[in-house]
Amino acid sequence: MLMELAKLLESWPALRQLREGDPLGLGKAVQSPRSESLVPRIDEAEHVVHSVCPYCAVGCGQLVYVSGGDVTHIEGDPASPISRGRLCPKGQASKSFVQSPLREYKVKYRRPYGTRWEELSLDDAMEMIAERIIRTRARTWRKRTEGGAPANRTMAIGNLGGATLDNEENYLIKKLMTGLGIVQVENQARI
Amino acid sequence: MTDTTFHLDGNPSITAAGTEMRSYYGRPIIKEPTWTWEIPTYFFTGGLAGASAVLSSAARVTGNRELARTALYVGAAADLVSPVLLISDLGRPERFHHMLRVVKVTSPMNLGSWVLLVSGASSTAAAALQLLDKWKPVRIAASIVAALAGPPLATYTGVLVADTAVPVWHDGRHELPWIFGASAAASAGAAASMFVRPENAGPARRVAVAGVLAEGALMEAMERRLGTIGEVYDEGEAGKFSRAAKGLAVAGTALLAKRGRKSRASAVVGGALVCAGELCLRWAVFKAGFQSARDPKYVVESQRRRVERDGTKATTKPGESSAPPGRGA
Amino acid sequence: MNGPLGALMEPTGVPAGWEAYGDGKKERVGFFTDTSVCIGCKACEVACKEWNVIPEDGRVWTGESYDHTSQLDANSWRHVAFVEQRKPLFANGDSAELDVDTGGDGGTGLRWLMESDVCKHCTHAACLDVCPTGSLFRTEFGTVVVQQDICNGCGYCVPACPFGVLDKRHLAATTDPPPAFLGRKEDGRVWKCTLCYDRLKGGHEPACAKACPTKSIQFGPLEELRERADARLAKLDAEGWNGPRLYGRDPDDGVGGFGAFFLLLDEPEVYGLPPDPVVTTRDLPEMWTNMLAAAGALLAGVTALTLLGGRR
Amino acid sequence: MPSLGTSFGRGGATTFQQDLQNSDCIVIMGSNMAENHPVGFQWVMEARERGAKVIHVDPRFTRTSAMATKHVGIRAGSDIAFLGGIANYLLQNDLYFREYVEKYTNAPVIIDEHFADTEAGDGIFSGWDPEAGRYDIESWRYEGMEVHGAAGQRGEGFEPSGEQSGHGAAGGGLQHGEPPAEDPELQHPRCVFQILKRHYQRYTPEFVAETCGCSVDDFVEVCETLAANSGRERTSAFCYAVGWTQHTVGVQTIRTAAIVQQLLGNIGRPGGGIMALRGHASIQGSTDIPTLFNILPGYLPMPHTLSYHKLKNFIDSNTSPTGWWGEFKSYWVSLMKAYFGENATEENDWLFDELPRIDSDNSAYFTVRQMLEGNVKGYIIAGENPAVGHANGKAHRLGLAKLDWLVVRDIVEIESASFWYDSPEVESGELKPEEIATEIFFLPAAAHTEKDGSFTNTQRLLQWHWQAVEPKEDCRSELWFYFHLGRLIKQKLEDSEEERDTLIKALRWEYPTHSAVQEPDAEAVLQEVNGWEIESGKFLSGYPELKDDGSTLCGCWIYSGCFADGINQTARKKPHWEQESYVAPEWAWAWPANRRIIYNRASADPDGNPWSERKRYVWWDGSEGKWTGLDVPDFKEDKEPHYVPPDDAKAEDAIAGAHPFVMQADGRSWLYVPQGLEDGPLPTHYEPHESPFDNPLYSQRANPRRQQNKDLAEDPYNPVADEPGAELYPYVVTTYRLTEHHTAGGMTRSVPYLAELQPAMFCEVHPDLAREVGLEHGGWATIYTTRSAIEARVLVTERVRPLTMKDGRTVHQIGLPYHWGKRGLITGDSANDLAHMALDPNVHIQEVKAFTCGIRPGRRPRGPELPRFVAELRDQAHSRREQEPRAEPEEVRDTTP
Repeated sequence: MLMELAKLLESWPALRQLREGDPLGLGKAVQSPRSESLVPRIDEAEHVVHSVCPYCAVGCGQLVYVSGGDVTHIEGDPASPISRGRLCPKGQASKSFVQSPLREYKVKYRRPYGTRWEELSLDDAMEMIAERIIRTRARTWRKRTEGGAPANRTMAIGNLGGATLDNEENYLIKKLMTGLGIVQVENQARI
Repeated sequence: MTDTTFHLDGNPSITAAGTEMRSYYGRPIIKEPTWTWEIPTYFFTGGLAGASAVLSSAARVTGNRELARTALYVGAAADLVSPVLLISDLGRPERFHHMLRVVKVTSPMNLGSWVLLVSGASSTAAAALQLLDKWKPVRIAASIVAALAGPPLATYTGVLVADTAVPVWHDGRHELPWIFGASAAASAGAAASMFVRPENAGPARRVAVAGVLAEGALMEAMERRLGTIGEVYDEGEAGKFSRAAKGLAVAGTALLAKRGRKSRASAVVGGALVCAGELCLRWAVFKAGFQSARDPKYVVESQRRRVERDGTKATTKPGESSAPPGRGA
Repeated sequence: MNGPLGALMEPTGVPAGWEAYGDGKKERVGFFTDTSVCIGCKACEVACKEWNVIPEDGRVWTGESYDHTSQLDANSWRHVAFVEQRKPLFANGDSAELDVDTGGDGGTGLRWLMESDVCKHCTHAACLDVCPTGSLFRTEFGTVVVQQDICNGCGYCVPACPFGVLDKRHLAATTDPPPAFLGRKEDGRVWKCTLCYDRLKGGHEPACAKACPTKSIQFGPLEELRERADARLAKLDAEGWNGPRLYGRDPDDGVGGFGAFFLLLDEPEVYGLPPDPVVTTRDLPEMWTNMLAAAGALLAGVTALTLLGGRR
Repeated sequence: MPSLGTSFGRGGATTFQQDLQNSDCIVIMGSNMAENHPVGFQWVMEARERGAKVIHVDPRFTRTSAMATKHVGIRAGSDIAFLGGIANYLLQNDLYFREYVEKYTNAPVIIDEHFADTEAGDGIFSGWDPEAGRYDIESWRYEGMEVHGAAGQRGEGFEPSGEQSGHGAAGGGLQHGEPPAEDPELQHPRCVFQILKRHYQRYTPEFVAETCGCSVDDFVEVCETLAANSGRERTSAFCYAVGWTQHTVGVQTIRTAAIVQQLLGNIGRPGGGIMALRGHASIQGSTDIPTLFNILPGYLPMPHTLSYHKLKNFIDSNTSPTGWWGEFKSYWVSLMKAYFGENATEENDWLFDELPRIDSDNSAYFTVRQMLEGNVKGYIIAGENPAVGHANGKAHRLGLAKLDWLVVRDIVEIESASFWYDSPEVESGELKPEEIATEIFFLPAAAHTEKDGSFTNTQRLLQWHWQAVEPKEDCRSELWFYFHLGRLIKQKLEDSEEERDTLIKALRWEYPTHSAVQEPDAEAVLQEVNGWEIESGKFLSGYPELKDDGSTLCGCWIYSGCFADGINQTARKKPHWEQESYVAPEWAWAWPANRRIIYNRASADPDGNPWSERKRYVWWDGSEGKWTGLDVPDFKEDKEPHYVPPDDAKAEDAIAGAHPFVMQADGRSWLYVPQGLEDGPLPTHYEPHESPFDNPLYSQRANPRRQQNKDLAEDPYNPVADEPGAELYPYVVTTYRLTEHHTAGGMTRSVPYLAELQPAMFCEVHPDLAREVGLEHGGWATIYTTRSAIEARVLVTERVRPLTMKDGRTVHQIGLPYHWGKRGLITGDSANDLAHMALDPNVHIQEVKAFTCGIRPGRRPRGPELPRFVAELRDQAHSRREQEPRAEPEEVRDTTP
């Protein structure tokens, strides 16, 4: 009891001011135990992943810090010869982007003439989309053009997007669409 | 939300405005204090407590027990209210005791907290013992401590506001402790006058009248010395409080001086008017600080004048020598 | 009062409280913000917010050029100022002069000043001096930090700062909320740049300096930064830039030199900075003396008025 | 871009960002680099600190201008006049790099006698067919040569499309390695050099000043600065972005810069080059491995409905006898093996007959027209927001409302998913949710931190990003979506006997998956992209190893080598400080063959020595008998500088040792482009589709070949120039991005820290204009075109200046950022709603950098008042125009030789 009191007294900054050579109480004497033992959260991350900024095409390197299955911080990767660890406001906001308050986590479905979004399971959505593609494609398939030239396509389906996607994703898109005879494949590269 | 869009003030474009700019889009350079109504009220109660303790002890010496007791109670009451006000103003009231983590001579608020602790503890102890009529030696010792702590309590608040970057406060640093001391005296005297029978209230009335006169003269002197910096005392809310303070104090003083000796009612009304006036004075000083902080011209103009007079080391232009690196780094 | 205490409080150019760290003392570090290379991208603002998990600061379109953050406050610890001017970037009108001459009319040069403002981490910091709780303290790196576990929101540092840096957070608390019995949701504490104290402890540079794409914000040992800044000023002068100057580099200024200082291209007030900031506690010994005199006068006056003269 | 592709051989930036630090002068034009590529801009600042001149030519004074040593304000859409003026200045004053021009460009080549320049055709080149609205390019050819890929197939109606020779490489195949007719002295009146000189002779400094609105002095200063900083000892670079591309003359604008850089000898050299600054993380990648209608991976052309009906024709027509395009068949067959595996055989022509065919334009804007006409039933949008990001947003939203079904995949619910209940058209009553039949699936996407994969950045660098965390709930990568979609479809069609299902059934579609959600292995896909030897399974180390017999498989030939030695080369993260030079070749992997500056053979003189010590980069090491230097030589390693190809040489072997542009059939860069472009072999100044001015050079006002939607009600145009009604839309408007936001805003309006930095839509106007129409700073303005009207806060600034043009006429320009829409933490009107859908003919890009508008103070009308307001003005303008209709030369003039 007495010991504890003594300890408490010992940790009293007003006394530490005198004992620790900080008579004005501006520095070390008033430092709290929490301040003394601060550790930056990037040093506590479970793992760090090398990544690349998802915004413009400069291609800045990013380090993604992860703890407990969540991204805890994203900052520039100093090793990158392009960006040398630097990031612009967008790149720097990447964590806030991937954790945006507006981010959607669930499939939303709007039926024809519907006036509101409905819930739908991802599996059902995939089934339905596959069905829609097959059906539309079957109905609108053109073996030949009106002029009789080979066509092997449907002009009733389009796919838009790619400039923000990975090369591997784009590869599968073009490959699948070509296989399906869907030729209206476009992305922001033109826009 | 109010319209926060910058208007061009007669300039044709934001570019022209930027070219002419003498402060950043007219935005304040320093921040207004975050303090709310509790703080000027505390300035008043703290002053009241401090000066009352002195009045009480002095009265005790002269054997004026009624005045001594009343001033003791008034002071103790004010001492009890003061920390409540201060704690209530804190952003984190539950951490009020952090004020006593340190003893910082560089922090008027810290030292003030210690003074308030001493003053409050001694005056309330004295008052309690008085009520209970016990432990006389202890009571006397407590009264003496309270009387010694009282004047610093009443005046440190002047340093508290003066030790900020607010031009009207900092530049008023010579007068503010004096003004607050005088105001404290006036309020202590006036409060005592209200509760003490006229026949025993002579010293209280004298203190009140003298306090008001001294404070009036000091305010005048300060405003005159401050020049343009001091013009906030004539403007806006500070101006209103300033005028109210003068009017109330003068009216109350006149009443106290002329009729306080005879009429209890006049003493009560006069005392109340003076107290109200002193409260307004604290509000005037308080609000003047906000106004002075809000308009960047006060910061810029006062500093520019200083720069023109003394030069500045804040900026180093090409070719100008500045101290070589090596110090403080 | 001007005696030992006054000496204790005398501005020395060396941060008070810092020496006490003894062996734990680190090289004093700071920022040199060079506005001549600032592209106004605001990465520093965002980097700071991301690292320090600072709340949003309001979505207000101000009309003040491209600046919608407006000022340093509890929720913006870096602030990029934007000032458009009809002034050429280069003063001597040589071929390097920037002008947007439209018809051979001699042209009015335009320039667009951008400056990332931040806490100055003063050598003699008023906020630190006046803080009654010791929440504000001088770290082992010579920087000035608010300890959020200590701050009780007294707000004294807010008007004490000659730069208007410190500010109380009136938004709901995101960490260490106030106890329920108080019925307050507001954070109520004061916040400002910590120069990424936790990152420094881990050996990392502050988030804003790390992000800065053009190294307008440079982090490093203060002494080294001052040397770099001197060289930079000389270079810009030689290149004929219009109005370059260092701000806060000199340890003899009113706050003993900034720990975070600047290269500006116009007067400080144009950027919203005070032209000649001083640490007001510089006058404190004098103020204490003055106050003691006033207190003495109060004691004497009240006593005298009570003793001399009748009861009535 | 076909501009770079046709000029140099590959459609990528010729250099890399870090190399900008070596420049002695950097011209940033058509780009606001400091704002939109801030981190890349550090290299410009490095150069500035080393004493380089930084010149910014732009209609607005931006954050880039603020950092430049010189800013020149020009009228939006007058870039070719400015750049052509530079070319003329260099030519007239002998300031070009003579030896480089003579040896490395096609300046000496003599052009067919039937070629007629715009100077002869009043703004139209020879070969114009007003009926078809396009050029027959036969007369543009080199003398005595057949233009490859055009002649012969014309009977089948083939259109020589710039797109197909496209971003990556001009197929360009001329018939021989060396042009048959050339004049090394550059004196022949029909040699490219003389044609070029004549073409630009009227682009005098005075003409430039009157057309662009800058001063003569400023213009001359730019020319002189460029000339002084180019040559053997010094190099200058150009940086551009969509400020050049988003015009009806976008490709030709870049082409003009390519001409200037060739004249100055700045291509393939350190500190030189043309830096194309792309705007999206993998926009280069999405053309290299395209999600575009007209090309397959590696810029291989999609088969066309009107040509090459048989594989042999197709291969022959696309194989260049010389240069690397000589191996076309290897690339093609390897791709087909990657797509169809053992189902593609020599016997079945690698399934060529089953492949889908395209028409000349199946681009996004074409698709929108088809939607509006009810021909498109289903649409999948992945990571794009046409409702805000595409020109004429209203047409897009109306189009989406006509679909049967729509799939939108994004991180947040973007306007393209929500148009049916919160678009401006719902507000105005033009759309009613209960009347829209579209079935909509919104699928949440995974972010970059939630998946493995590679982005190809603006300098052709493939950089791998590793997955950090698992995507939550229904969030999935596109890899997952398309893989499982394909798997499901294939499953359902497994037993189909339909002929149409042959190809999808033949598709190789097996990728290993991992994790609970069965995410496909992205590295497995990258391995397929890289390719391997089918027999041994050995990964290829580069495209030279590809075979045309079906023994190799490769998903994208130009990316071959990215998984060399079975190692993911794109994932290399060796810190730059551990690498020997600033080139840092061990960081990630660049196509082609990990080269960072392409055509770097040109950094040495014809003899193989560096042009100067200061500009050493790649040179011939005679003692070792090979090319060496800081980078991977863009040349056959052991081909000596004086190599002369034998007559029977083919493909790469047919390129001479002194010819650095190895993708071009003649090994030279092209000042003059005989084929590959839709709208002319030389860039010519045309006015934007919508402009307040006539063309000061020709009665042909705008690009005759631009794509228009003349009959589309949803895409009306403002009257222009001196047409009656044009006075209702008298101002030039230009749209752009801000640092704080990204494109259509889906990735930034949803981020609190970014939303607060630029919280509202605004317009930038000059005080003179503000006074003229009564706009108040901080107040509101309504900006309108014949398409729509939007409102914006007013920022009155002198950074957007009125320009004085010919005859002292003043033109006001209005700046509009385009990031806002109906959704997000911050909302606002979309600038793109104002824009039209007239396009560049080569790449089908919209012209949002220069069109016309009107502006008035106050907020826009609400509800049904809005379309009424727009329509009233439009009807007024159009009826005025009707009274004095003008016939455009492009509609009547026939210049076929």
